[in-house]
Amino acid sequence: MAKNEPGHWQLGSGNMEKILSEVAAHKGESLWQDAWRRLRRNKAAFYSLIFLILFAVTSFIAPLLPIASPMALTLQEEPQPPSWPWDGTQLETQPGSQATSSLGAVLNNGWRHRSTITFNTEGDNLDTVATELSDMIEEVTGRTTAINRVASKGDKPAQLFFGIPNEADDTPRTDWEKTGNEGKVTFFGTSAGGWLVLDLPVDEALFNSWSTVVDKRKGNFYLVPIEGNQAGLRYEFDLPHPFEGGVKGITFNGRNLPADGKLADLSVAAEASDDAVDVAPLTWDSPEEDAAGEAAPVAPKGPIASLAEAPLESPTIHLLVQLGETKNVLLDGFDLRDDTTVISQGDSRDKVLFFRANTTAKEFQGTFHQDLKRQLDSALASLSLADGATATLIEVESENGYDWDMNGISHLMINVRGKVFGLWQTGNWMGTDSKGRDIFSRIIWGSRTSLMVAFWATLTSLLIGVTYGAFSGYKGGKVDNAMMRFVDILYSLPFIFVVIFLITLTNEYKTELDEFGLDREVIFYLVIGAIYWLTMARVVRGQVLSLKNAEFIEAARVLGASTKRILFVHLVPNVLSIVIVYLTLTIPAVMLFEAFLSFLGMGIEPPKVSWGTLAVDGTEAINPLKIFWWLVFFPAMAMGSTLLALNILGDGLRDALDPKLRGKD
Amino acid sequence: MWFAVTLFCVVTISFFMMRSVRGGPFDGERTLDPAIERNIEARYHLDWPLPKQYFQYVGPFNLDEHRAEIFGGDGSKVFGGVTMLEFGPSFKYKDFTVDQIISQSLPISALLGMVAMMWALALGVSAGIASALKRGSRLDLAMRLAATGGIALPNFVIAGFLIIFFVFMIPLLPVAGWGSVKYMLLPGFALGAPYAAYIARLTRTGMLEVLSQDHIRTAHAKGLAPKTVIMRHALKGGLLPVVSYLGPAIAGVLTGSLVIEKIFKIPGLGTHFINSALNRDYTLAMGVTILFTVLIYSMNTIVDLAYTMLDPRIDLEEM
Amino acid sequence: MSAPLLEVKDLHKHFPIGSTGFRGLPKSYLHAVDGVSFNLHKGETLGLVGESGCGKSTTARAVIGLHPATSGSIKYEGKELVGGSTSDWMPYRRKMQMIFQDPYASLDPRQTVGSILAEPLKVHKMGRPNWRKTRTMELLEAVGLNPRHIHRYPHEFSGGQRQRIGIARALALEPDVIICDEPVSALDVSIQAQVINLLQELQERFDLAYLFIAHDLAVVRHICKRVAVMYLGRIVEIADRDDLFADPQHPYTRSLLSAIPHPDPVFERSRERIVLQGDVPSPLDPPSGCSFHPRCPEIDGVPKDRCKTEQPKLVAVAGESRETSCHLTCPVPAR
Amino acid sequence: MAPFLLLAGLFVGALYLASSARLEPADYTFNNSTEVATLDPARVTGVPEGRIIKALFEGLVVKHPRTLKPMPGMAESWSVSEDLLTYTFYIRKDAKWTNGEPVTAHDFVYSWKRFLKAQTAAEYAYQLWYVQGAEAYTKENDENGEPLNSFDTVGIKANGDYILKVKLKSPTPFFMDLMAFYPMFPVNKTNIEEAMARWPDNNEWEMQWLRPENLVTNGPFTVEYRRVNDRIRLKKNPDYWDADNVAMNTIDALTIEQAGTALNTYLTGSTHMIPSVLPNLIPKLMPREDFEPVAYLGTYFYRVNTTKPPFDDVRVRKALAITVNRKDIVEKITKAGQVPAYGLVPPGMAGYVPAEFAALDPTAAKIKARELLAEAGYGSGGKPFPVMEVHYNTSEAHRDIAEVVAQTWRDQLGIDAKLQNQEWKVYLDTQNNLGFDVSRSAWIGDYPDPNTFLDMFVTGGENNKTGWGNAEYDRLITASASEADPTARLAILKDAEAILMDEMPIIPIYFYVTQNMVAPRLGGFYGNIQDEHFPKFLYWMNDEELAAKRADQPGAWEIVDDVGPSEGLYAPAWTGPVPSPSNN
Repeated sequence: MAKNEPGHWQLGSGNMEKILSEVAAHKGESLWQDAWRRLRRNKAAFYSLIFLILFAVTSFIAPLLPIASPMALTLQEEPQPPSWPWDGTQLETQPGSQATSSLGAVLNNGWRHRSTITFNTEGDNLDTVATELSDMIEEVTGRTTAINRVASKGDKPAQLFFGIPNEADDTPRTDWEKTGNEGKVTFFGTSAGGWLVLDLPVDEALFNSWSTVVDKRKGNFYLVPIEGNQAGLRYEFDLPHPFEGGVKGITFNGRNLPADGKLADLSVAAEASDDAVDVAPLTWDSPEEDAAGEAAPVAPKGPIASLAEAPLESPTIHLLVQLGETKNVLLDGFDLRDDTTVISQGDSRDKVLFFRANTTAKEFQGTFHQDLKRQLDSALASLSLADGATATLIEVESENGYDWDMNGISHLMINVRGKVFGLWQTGNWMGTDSKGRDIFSRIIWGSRTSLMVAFWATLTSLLIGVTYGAFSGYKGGKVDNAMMRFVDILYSLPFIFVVIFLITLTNEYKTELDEFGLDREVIFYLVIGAIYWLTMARVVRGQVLSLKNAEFIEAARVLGASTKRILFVHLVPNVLSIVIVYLTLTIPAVMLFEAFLSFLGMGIEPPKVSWGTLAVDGTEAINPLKIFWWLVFFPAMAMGSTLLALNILGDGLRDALDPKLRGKD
Repeated sequence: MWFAVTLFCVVTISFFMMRSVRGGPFDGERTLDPAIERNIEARYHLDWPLPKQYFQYVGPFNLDEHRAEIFGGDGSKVFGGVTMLEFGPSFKYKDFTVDQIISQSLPISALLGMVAMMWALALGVSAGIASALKRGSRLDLAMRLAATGGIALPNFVIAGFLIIFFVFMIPLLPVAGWGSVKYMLLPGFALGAPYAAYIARLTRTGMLEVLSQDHIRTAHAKGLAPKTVIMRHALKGGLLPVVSYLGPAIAGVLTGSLVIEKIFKIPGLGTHFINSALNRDYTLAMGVTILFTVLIYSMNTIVDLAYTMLDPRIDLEEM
Repeated sequence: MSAPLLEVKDLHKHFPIGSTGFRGLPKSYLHAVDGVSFNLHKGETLGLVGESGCGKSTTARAVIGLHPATSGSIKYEGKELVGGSTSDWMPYRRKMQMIFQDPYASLDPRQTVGSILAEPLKVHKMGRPNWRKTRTMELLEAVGLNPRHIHRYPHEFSGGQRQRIGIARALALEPDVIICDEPVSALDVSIQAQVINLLQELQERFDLAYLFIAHDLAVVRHICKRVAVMYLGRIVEIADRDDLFADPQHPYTRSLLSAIPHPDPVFERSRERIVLQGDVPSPLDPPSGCSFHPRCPEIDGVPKDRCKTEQPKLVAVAGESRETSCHLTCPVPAR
Repeated sequence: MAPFLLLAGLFVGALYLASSARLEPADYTFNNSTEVATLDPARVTGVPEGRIIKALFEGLVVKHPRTLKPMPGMAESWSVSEDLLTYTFYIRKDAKWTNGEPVTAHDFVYSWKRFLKAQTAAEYAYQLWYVQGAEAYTKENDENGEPLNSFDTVGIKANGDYILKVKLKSPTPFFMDLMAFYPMFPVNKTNIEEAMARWPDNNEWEMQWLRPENLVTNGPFTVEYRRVNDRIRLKKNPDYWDADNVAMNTIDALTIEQAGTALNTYLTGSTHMIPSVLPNLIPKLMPREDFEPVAYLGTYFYRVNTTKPPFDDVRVRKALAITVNRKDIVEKITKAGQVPAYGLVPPGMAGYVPAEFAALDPTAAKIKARELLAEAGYGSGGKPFPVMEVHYNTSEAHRDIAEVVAQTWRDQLGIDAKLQNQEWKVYLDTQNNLGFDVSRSAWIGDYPDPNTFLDMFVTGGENNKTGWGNAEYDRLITASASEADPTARLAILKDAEAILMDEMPIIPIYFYVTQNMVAPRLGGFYGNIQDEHFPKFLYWMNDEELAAKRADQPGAWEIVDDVGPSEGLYAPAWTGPVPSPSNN
């Protein structure tokens, strides 16, 4: 008898093909189809599944959602309760209001930003075009650039990289200073085209210019009431008045004057301080200065009093100016409308763009690019190039960097968010924590970490735990004993030392691990998984022990089925129900363990957030003096509902996969 | 025999792992003068090469010839080592040996753990059975909701609310501390809650599994009263997963009560598990590790025995 | 007579108790099978009877390789199987198959009938999937089930139907020997007959040899050609069916046979029944000498010294194809 | 069922056992935050240990609870020589150890010898190095750790039984403060030597002599009961020389680490004093009469690793330092009225004018900092500033501040500042090995003198941990030690601090305040700069005194429940004028 020859017994009536096709037609469903059908009929489980899927999607598309920054700090004394009504907020919320931290804050705190201009030019014009473009940018941003020539990189279209500001914030200069990396311009080019990499910071100069402008122009200053009870500083220039609105805050000799203090207070203070400090040697390091004047707005000392008659030759006065209704400085800036003026000081470093902006812009990035493109296009068109050559702009792209290591998809989502929602974002529907961060946003962003932890730990405990436990239980005897003792040993090791040890180890081999694409986070997840597969192994082993002498297993052995086959075809499916239940129990445990590790300082680092850290942050929220219920309630709800859904789904799945219940829904 | 091997492996691995972790027991905010530091290290043998320290720790050897001359005493016996059940002096709590610390805190933890397990078993098993019998009913749903709450809510949250409710709103129970029975109720419950939830889930699952099996059908068919069927036949098989869970759970309750111990200020063992590691109190950490190993091992052995008792299909000889 | 298909000689199976010195128990052995020998020829049915716990099932499991034999020899067509590795056994898996006692436990609840029956074919890499499928249905038909039911799960069948599935699984590999481990004892009487008939029908059709284990003597009498009687891990008597039932030689066999009710009520009432005293001794600590001597009715409570001290050997009775092991009834070994 | 019954049986038995041994509530219960390392005065460092040791032992002097002026303790009186170098203490003759022995000058000689000996491994030994020859006695040892010098070389001499003469290396204005500092408290020689004789094995005597049943003390209290991580029960010592003026009969020191739990126990009246509160609740607590933070001798600052570019550039350090918005931090994070720090030395040191750098408002600071960075070659037109890490140890408060600081640097300076959180011991290791960029630190002064802060940063000092060194600074610190004129000395120290603030190896953030919550009725407990409270002065006010106290406090303060005996527990005699030490 040849080894694998099909049987030669004559069996049956021989018309099996017909029956087979007949059966196939009425075959009904496979186990999985059937399970799916039954799962769908089990309403609770089905809705749980939908909920979980939605949740996972939400967590994935967090960058796309118009929610507040999960990490931008707005310091406040106490956590703020949920804000009602539950409508969204706009970027223009008054500075200092605790209601929101804006998208601008999101961007300021996290996203950085770089744009690329790709253009094509013919002939030996690359130099000209690049210079022109950089001048152009210099003009609109007030930046100086320097171009370094580098050898050609082939015939690709030229690209100009430069940093751009994100959008206007309520303190208009801040964003200008935020972006960009280095004032280094690299240029690769040939006559046929090339790369121009222009990488410039868009910071600092503006502010410096402000001071310089004020200093040099020596305008006239006087205190005026602005908008009712707000005091401000007005000044007159012989230049066109570059902005409207009011003075938000002023710095006088490096001393902060209250920006929103009442005029009355100021004047009272002015009268009261007869012993006004002489302004003569006003320098940065004036020894008389201290923080007191700043800390106590009711009792400002001399400098304010002397402000009104401050001599014009006072050396440094810094103004922080509020740009009225400004929403999007850039947009208007690039429109170069009549009321937007560029003040040039002659020295390119001091080129300043002043805006007057009354429009409410809806977009911030997409439109900016369009406008920039238009601008640059016309700039190029107006160039007179040698030999009738042309320069055409190909594309303006933008690229984001983020302090959290975000991947390309997240960047993309950020961009889309900007296009779709503009500056709109949700209010503090679930309150804020003591540092003004939106709980809602933190829950959503935190779910990313927590779900990752749950995923990895579950995967490890499934793969290792189930296999290990089933094998150990099935083999029995000495093998089982040895394998289980190994589990005991691992289980008994003090996990804190294990964690510290592993973290130390991974820190030492950071670079090597990076090459394998393993960063600390992934290792952290694996460490948790490595701790949690032990229990799974024990449980599975216990079940297998009780199953392995069942006759159907013996039958399989009599048939000559391999150990592997018996394990994975017979044993594992039959312990699946308990495995599923254990998984639904493991996931919350893992999440809390992550919290515990974070609590001990071995977990994720701020500004990253996870549900675990939220739970730990909530610990202090319950106390007899004041219950900050929202710090506990919402994270607990998020976690609870997810886990409830997981449990129901687990039960449903188990039932659905149980053939005994087939057809008995 | 296996036990000795396990213990030996745990002791050895833990010992060397602890020493390889950064930071030492006597590092503090203030850096010590070298002369002082040298003497502290000498006092606890930390100036020795690691293998020598290890052998001294495992004992029973006296590798310390000069100690007596320096520190007084006759030096006839330096701490006997683990084999003599002497775990040495605690590095952090200098007035106590590890043995003393453990013997002070273990009974407290054991008692707390027992209260917690009573809560957990009483609530968990009954809820699980009820839930399995009334499968799909509102009772079932409510039980499962409660169980999910128990699992999802960190126990410090539960503890916090319990305190607010039973201490501040209805002043029934003491807020923290250790003493009479009323001190144990809240921490016991808070500690047991997640376990109760686990047990309820496991019981429910196990019961459902068993209830759908043929021998239960047979038992019903025989005309046995439903109660008898459940208590005699179903419960035995249905509690199997619970039993296998109990081993680690009891060890966990005894040793993992750090948070509850802190919130209710209970001088138990759980705190030492974490704090000894954080303090790099090597001897104490080793002591609790060994204790934990013994606990885990004996619990698992008991579970294995219970398994064979509950499920005759498992042959003892195969284990 | 042709060479036996299956030749079992002096088979021993001991289970260690407290095998690892675990928890301080002294190491001891359970002598489940203690020197069993028999031959099985092609197309023959050998019955193996005895009380529960006498080692019938263990013998069966040792023969099929589920519990590796401690010592002794199992030869299939002259090839030694004891001590063989898994791969050594592999070819003989196709020659020897087994039908299990409990039709509820012997089928994987999470597999359809189709995949249960296809599994042996798959394991032995026989045929292509499509062929396997039709083969599965043919097998179902061969055991008298509706081939349309291949997508059903075991729990959707009755006990008798399940046992038929178990038989079909055993047939799938077209074995020469099938070990039936009390295949009908878990079934209703009416179903038992059907299954027995099916087994006989299949035997004729495929020339199968059965090692048929049962404690029901009526069933054995019906189906077996030869019968072996086991007591406490040993065969005490082995003979052709008719010889055995007509004239049992071993006291234990006699007592067993006397338990069979006779259809004639008159005869039944007058019939002498041998009722054994005491319980079956523990196999952990078997009696010395003849293991049956503490309960033996023949020696009238005054056991002969030989019975107490010397273990009787299985010896052929002169003139018959019978072997028996008793100092009393067979004092002179036939030579 | 059987196992359940068994369990239940065990359970009932255990409950019975547990409910037996119980302690009556103490007269005064406070939270000591953590388990004390040891009761041996020579070997402790921590504040919690100090709270206990101040109850068990008594040094030459104690401090007045309100003014912190030295008051007679074991020394009835004392005198200082003209050159401020020799202190003579006249030990009181009615002081006894609990074993009946009188307290003599020899006890101090014995204790201080033990304290200074390197083998004792007293972490605070350097506090006595102001005494002539003491430093050499500790530091110069043979290979077995035995001191090379005889103790005769050290300026500590007993002149008869009741006169103790201490000769200092140089004038030390804060020497009397040190004499009230708990590591200098005496221990009983018989106590230790008996233990050594009884438990020679295993050096067990090191633990045995401190057991409640063996410990011999000379202070107002003795140990009655002790359980790890639970409590230390102190009992009034009837043999104490001033026992008549000790009010509390029993004191419980608890070890509650969790601030929330401590608050709960306080609010339910089961503790009467807790030394810290939850930051989130401070706005709620500020109006209460029982929460009154006062300035505390401690500074919260960031160390900068001056050995690592770019932080080796003083301009970079300055830029980082001036940008931190301290006002925001103290108002929105710490909230208890902490003082923004622009120098190292906290305010409140008598006669000392701190040298602070100028505080700038955020905008000005930003401009200035950017200029500084640009000068150093970073920022626009220069090198990119490398990614830096703000290093801190695990604690919510530290994390909050680090987040704010890092965000400020990101926003204001465009520096990519990341957080690096480490578990305490790893954190210390990192700090000691200069493995950080910027690292959170704090320093609590041991005595109210700028020196306790400033001598930290001498070149190569153990607690320097910044890699910074400055010859002029070292010279000034050394010079200050030998300067006899207090005013001149403080001026020198101010110059030193000015160098520190010019070079900025550290970034001061804020000065600490105490955060005690104290039962309103508790008397003898005053907020003071060292947060120093000798238990012997504590008592319970009766209703009149409490009413008088409340009448004195601002009306806006919230009155809270006054736990404690309404009839009071002893109005002490010391409330009168402070006895001035005889200063010949």
